[in-house]
Amino acid sequence: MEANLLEVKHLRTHFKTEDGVVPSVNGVSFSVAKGETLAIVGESGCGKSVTSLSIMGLVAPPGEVVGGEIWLEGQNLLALSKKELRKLRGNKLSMIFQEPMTSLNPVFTIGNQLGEVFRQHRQMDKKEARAHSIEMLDHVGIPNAEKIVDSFPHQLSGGMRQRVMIAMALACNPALLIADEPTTALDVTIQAQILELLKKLNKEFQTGVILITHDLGVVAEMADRVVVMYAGEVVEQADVFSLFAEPKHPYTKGLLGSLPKLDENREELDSIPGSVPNPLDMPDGCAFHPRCPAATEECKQNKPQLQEVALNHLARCFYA
Amino acid sequence: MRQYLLKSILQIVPVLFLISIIVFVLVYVTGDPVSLMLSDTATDEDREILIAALGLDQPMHIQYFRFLGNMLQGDFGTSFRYDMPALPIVLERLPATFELAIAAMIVATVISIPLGILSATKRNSFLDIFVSGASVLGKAMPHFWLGIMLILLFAVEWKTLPVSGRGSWDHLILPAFTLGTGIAAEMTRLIRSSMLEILGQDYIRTARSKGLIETIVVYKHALRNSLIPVVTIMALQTSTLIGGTLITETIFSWPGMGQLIIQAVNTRDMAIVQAAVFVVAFLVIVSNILADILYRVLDPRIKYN
Amino acid sequence: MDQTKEPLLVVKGLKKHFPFKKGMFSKETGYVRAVDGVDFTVYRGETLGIVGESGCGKSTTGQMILQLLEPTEGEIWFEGRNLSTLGKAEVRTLRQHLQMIFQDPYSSLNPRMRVEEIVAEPLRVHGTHKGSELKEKVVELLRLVGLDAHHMSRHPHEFSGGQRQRIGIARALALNPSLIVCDEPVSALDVSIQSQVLNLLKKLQKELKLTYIFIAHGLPAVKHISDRIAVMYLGKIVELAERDELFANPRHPYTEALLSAVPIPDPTQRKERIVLQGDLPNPANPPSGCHFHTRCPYVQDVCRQTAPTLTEGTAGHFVSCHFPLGQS
Amino acid sequence: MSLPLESQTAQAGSVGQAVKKPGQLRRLARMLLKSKTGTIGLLIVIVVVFMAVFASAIAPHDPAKTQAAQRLKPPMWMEGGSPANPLGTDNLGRDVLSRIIYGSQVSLMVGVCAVAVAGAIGVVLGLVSGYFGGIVDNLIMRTVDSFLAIPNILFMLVILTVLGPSLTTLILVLGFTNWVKYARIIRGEVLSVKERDFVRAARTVGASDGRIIFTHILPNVISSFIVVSTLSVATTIIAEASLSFLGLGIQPPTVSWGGMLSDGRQYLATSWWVATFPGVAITITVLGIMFLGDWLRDILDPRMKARAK
Amino acid sequence: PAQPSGNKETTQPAAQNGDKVLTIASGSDIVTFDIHDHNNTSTEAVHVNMFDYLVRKDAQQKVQPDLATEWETVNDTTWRFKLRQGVKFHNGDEFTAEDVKFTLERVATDNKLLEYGNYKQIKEVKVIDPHTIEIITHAPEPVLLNRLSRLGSGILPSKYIKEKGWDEFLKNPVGTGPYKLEKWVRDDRLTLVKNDEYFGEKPKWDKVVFRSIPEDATRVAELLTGGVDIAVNIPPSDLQRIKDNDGTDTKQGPTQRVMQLTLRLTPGTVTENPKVREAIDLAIDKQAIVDNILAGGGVPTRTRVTPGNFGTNLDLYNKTLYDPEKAKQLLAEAGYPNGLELTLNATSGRYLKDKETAELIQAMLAEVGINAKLELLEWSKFNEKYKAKKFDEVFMIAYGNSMFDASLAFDRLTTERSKGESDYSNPELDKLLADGEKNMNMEEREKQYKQAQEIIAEERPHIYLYQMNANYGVSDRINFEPRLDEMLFVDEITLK
Ligand SMILES: Nc1ncnc2c1ncn2[C@@H]1O[C@H](COP(=O)(O)OP(=O)(O)OP(=O)(O)O)[C@@H](O)[C@H]1O
Ligand SMILES: Nc1ncnc2c1ncn2[C@@H]1O[C@H](COP(=O)(O)OP(=O)(O)OP(=O)(O)O)[C@@H](O)[C@H]1O
Ligand SMILES: [Mg+2]
Ligand SMILES: [Mg+2]
Repeated sequence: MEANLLEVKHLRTHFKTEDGVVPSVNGVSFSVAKGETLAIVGESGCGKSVTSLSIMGLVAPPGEVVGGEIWLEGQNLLALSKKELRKLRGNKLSMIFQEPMTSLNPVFTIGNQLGEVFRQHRQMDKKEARAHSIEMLDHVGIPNAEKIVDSFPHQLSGGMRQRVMIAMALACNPALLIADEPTTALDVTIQAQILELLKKLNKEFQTGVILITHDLGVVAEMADRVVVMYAGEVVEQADVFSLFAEPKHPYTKGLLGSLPKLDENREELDSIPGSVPNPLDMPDGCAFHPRCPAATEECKQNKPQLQEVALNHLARCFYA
Repeated sequence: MRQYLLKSILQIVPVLFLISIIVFVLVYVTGDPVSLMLSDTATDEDREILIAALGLDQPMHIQYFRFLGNMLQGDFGTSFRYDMPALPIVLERLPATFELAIAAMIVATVISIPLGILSATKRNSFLDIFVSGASVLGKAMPHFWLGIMLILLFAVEWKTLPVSGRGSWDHLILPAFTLGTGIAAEMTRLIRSSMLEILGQDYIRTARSKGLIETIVVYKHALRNSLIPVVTIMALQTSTLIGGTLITETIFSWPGMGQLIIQAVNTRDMAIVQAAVFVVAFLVIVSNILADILYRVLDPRIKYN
Repeated sequence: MDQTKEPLLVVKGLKKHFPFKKGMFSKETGYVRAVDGVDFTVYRGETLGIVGESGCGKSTTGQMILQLLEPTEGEIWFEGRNLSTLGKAEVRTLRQHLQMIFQDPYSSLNPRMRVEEIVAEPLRVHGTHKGSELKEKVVELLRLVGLDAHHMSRHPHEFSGGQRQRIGIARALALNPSLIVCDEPVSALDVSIQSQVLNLLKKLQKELKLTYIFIAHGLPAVKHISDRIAVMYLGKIVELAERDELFANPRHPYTEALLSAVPIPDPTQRKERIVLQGDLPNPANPPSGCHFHTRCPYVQDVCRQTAPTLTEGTAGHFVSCHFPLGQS
Repeated sequence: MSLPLESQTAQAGSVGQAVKKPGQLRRLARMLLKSKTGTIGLLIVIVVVFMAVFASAIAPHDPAKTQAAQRLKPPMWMEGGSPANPLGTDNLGRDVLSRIIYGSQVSLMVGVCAVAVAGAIGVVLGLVSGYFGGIVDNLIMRTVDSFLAIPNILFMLVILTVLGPSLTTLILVLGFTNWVKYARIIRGEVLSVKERDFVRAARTVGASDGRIIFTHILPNVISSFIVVSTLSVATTIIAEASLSFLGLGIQPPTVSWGGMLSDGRQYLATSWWVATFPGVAITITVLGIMFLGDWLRDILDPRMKARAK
Repeated sequence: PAQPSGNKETTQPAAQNGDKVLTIASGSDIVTFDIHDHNNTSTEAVHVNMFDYLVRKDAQQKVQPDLATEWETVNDTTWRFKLRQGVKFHNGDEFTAEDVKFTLERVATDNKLLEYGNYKQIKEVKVIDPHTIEIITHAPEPVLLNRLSRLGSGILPSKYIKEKGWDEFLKNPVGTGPYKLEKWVRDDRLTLVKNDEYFGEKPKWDKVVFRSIPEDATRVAELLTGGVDIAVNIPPSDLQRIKDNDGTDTKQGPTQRVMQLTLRLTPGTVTENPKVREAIDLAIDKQAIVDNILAGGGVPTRTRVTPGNFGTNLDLYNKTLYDPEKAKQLLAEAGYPNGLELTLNATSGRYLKDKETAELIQAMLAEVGINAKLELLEWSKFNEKYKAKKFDEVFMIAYGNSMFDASLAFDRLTTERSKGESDYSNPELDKLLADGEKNMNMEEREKQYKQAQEIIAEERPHIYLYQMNANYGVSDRINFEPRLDEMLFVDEITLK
């Protein structure tokens, strides 16, 4: 296990809302090795972001991590004090967010926001921080970094901002980078740029990456291994090739089938009927059974466990 | 920026024009000042002569254009109470009112920023509830009542501050508090809600994900952003603030415009009322422009749009 | 689409320039050239897909067709009549046959109205149905899009995104339109829901002989539903062709890059992409000559100076490029 | 057709928060009880309204009945007080409690009616201004700017001095000076609602401007109006007090809290109860209305609703 | 009391660097330095320290020489005055007969001046020599000396005004009085310094500050904290508090002001009926008003000519009628057994406790079945209606009498003047007043006025309520006695 950079065990994060407790992340386990890219896919609201925020220690009230362990290089993050955790953030552990448009503070310059990281974690003075910021911007392929460093976020395009976010996340050479839908808000051609960049940096720095997305195309392109989530749980986990070649869980199968593909013409797409269950009102048994074409009585009554169905291929289904 | 300034100055013109109409109508409907200007024993003939002399026998629109024309030359008529041109009398009072209004604004700011931040960051804590309650209280107390209470407590009971009048800085404290409390209450609420909204923004999460200490997150990243809307909304309070001086100045016998206005209205000294309303409106507009400029300084996004 | 091709909508030289003032005193005003001279024809019964990156003018085009925006220039001919020359009343009747499905299923339904009222509104406005007839028609429409009569009394917030989109479709169908403009109808939906809506749209087209203009930036979806596809870049159509033709032989460098940039959901097909450098230029200040020259990997001098025009190369395949690909 | 539509529709109930009609009320009540301040606010408002409506039944004395011999009696718990006048008497020997009870009528009446007048003007102009834009908008907004530049109290001072104070003029003047606030807010909301797709959708189906304004825009902007107007009722009550100070408030024998507070200020140092109790009544009422307003803002704010989902 | 730690210069009245400073707070600022264009007692109360009259009244209201040293009547319409020599204005100009001529003829001829009505009786001022003048009146003027010792008679510097202009005078007024203007900050304070050149006794104070503090509570607070030495117009309810306070006391004194109701006798009004008027009078318990609202600060009266005035009818002073039962009976006799309705107009905030008084009167009237609709108006509105004579049945107002003569008390009751206001007309009264006005036989004149007062008390076009007291709060460090005319001659005020 020492090879594993990050080990998440039975993570449970709940939101106590007015209408009841939302178990957004409900016993999720996975691991990321050094230099590995792990993709987490799943539909909106299945708990991807909450999982990543839990790792970062940034779950805001009314949310709360209520169980599990998160081990990063031998340290249980959940056992750390706030201060210790803060020192890890932006340093060993960093994150980029979905919305490059809103993730940068509009009233400070790029250099200011980027330099902050160096000043906080590397105790640099303003000048050094600036120099390093320019270097970092260069690194993520921002042309004219000397000038950009003094501009404000709104003067940059979405793609540029996402690069700034990446520069910021990689500033302290983190061991683990969490990218929460880093390209969803971007256009296709810009998305391609960013994905290429991430690939390159991943190779260069040997950073462990958790890539969160709902785009299976991006997963196929980028990931080494894949975790599929549904309603706060992991339903399938495998290396990227076996997952696409032989999906075991009906949800994964459904997802793959419902995608229109560029290289084939079908009159009609497969589709998963219904929609994601209300987290406050989870069905008994297998959470997917109301939408599952192959559901049986057993699925309605008992909850399947995540089990190894093939070598290094886990699935949460009685019939996988 | 220069262009912006020119633009805003040009925008004032129609507003001032509309204000001139409002002021004129206000004064016009006030009826004739003649009877107040005449002595008890004046005859009807005296009356007619005076009316003609004042041009009050002409149709309304003629009167308005004459009023407008005079006004453009800075002539708001002659105060019959002081028997002097109205505008200088009003302007003479401006510094006192200015001093009071600025002091009140400082009081409001000094109170509201820390309280607003505290209650937003410690949302739903005891402190938050206390601050909310206090700010409602602050708004619910009419100026005259608060002013008298402050005098009774600080001046009469504890003898720590002077009662009234304008003089050194300590004369300013009680009236500034009286005037500033309501604004402070309003601002506290605003800062709190603005702060709450900002604290939920993505870039705050980004700041935290960089491992910044909470102080920097709150005071650097959140505060500046949350002040942006506050500035504009506060500028709208200028008119409330100046309105508040009417009563505050009367209570503290502060020789400013507020007292002047009240007395002018009471004596139907309409030239003064006209000039004062105009000066006040002008001040409010200017302060709104200043707020806009500040807004631009605080928020770099605006400059380029 | 063979010989029976009958043009339903013809767009000629359509332009929309949004003015903005550069300064109070400089007389000079700038324009966002949101749509900058677009021509195309939509034939009865087909689906024309429009793809392009954010801000390239897709929605603006759609809104002009629906008369929600007034074109700065150009003509829109619908069912053989020039919409801009018609009187108000005529436009009103003609418009019944033009409908729209919106991108955001959350903002396109009035949160204060019941489903019944929403779907009935077009019927009410045009006074086509009354009383119990109206109700029956609403039920029928809801059935058509896969909803149930008992949903009628609910408010939009009680539905999921996919269901809301169905309500929007029902509303669009109420007046028996011949043309429906779908402005990114699935991009706000979850992956597993997208296919439901796409399937529904296809089914309805078949049953009701509808014509669609399908706007999207997700290429796979556009490909799935369209017969022909127009690719827009910065307010202009750069390429327009039959679907399969376009995907097999993209002739504009932008189309080529776009196709290459789309990630394929198959890890075995990872490929070298053509990654375009730089960002989409600002439509308020578009590059001279060919708008694409700043990012084009094959750029030549002439591209910087003269703008190419949309010309038909092979039959039905239009491209706007000085050096179309595959010509050698 | 592989879509099992039926199973899907069956799901709808559990997916969307299936709330049926009576449930909505219950939900509101539950949300109310969850908010402590909201509940307190509502209770206070209910008590005040009750007081106003049943004043003649619950007030122990005639509020205008003077008893020279009983002047300035302290509240009953103080030395010299008597249970006959639980909150003491004023300078003319009138019962403070009864006057406060009757005063609630005027304070509420002024508050509610003035807001109604202001709201009616403001909403109409705001709708017109926001929806039609252009010159009309410009004209209305410049008028709004002009009104905003003149402090309300100044306006009221001049107009009331001229017309002479009466309940009707007071209400009209308060309404006439406050409409701008609504016009601004409603216009802003209209501008944003106007751009929402459902308005576009209404236009594509051929709905007229009138229909769009009244069935699509108005219902969606009315909630901000409700919130702002609630808070305005509170500020109006205070404004009436300030006007009383200037001698322009409600005239006797009608009792108003503002009038009591203003008259009683001369006795603050000697007979504190005369001014303090009406002050407390104003404060509590304002507090209640504001709490209620804040709560309304929370539940009526669509963003809040979205978050609650 | 302890001094507030405030700014020494502005609040502390006590001696600093040995200067003797007196600070007086009143409710309003002076109106103007145009002594002819105001009719404001509290303004005159300040002016008397800067300007001198030809003759002045002492604390006992006896006429004493001032700028005139002697005087005599030449005939019924001519008075001769000998002027004091060697008197200098504050700017150094010498005081001469020209100044008197300029001053008195200005107010006697310019009908735009507010005091014109009180001086138009003067036809001409004749300069006999630089220190002798003759005042010639249109008709016999029995009260000329009273006229000349009151508001509007302060002598102005004619040379200064002619040279520098009236505007300059208004900015830098100059008189002959014991104090000269140092600074006037409007609505804040007016500072006088002593005039070392004063012809009379040396001024007693180095500096006198008149502060204007409109809010009663603030004025009282200033007194209690030692911010001022004298506070004018103390609300009755604060009197006890000031007495109880260490270092302050109160002084009360009668004034020339009488609160009254003016009733309409216009045909068609309910008050046309004398029984109704009498009922109103009998329904009001004036003593109760004085005791309860004014804390005893007043004297019920049935005449406006109170002691200290020429022509007082003491039978009517300090007398009051109160009999609600009889009032009811009178109403019944008048044909209103079930009561009647009328409108009572009154000021709000103009006179001491006017609002409360009106409210109490309303309550008292209600007791006998008169349902009075109370219309309280703020002064400017009241004044507007008053001048337009637009009141309904009854209005409440207080009049002063700066002339100290009965004639002024009747000025609104002649058939001519009461037209539109009370519409009272009594030829007998008209004649009495016309005779009295120019009767130089003082004894006879007094009789005429006494009779007139009885007629009014009987017919009640006016119902007099009470003579008002003036309430002052005074610091214990000084001696102060209120004057009947409410003037504040600061040299009558001394340090203890
Ligand atoms: N602040 C919150 N309060 C209540 N519930 C929340 C909150 N934040 C998240 N949740 C709930 O947690 C669940 C998981 O949310 P999460 O953001 O992780 O989804 P996601 O998989 O990232 O979706 P998306 O693809 O839309 O980003 C959702 O059901 C959501 O309702
Ligand atoms: N009302 C408007 N005023 C000014 N500019 C506008 C307006 N509407 C759109 N634009 C501009 O016109 C251009 C085209 O906008 P449009 O909405 O048509 O793009 P789109 O292709 O639909 O993009 P997206 O994929 O983001 O929906 C953009 O640059 C946009 O900023
Ligand atoms: Mg997410
Ligand atoms: Mg669009």
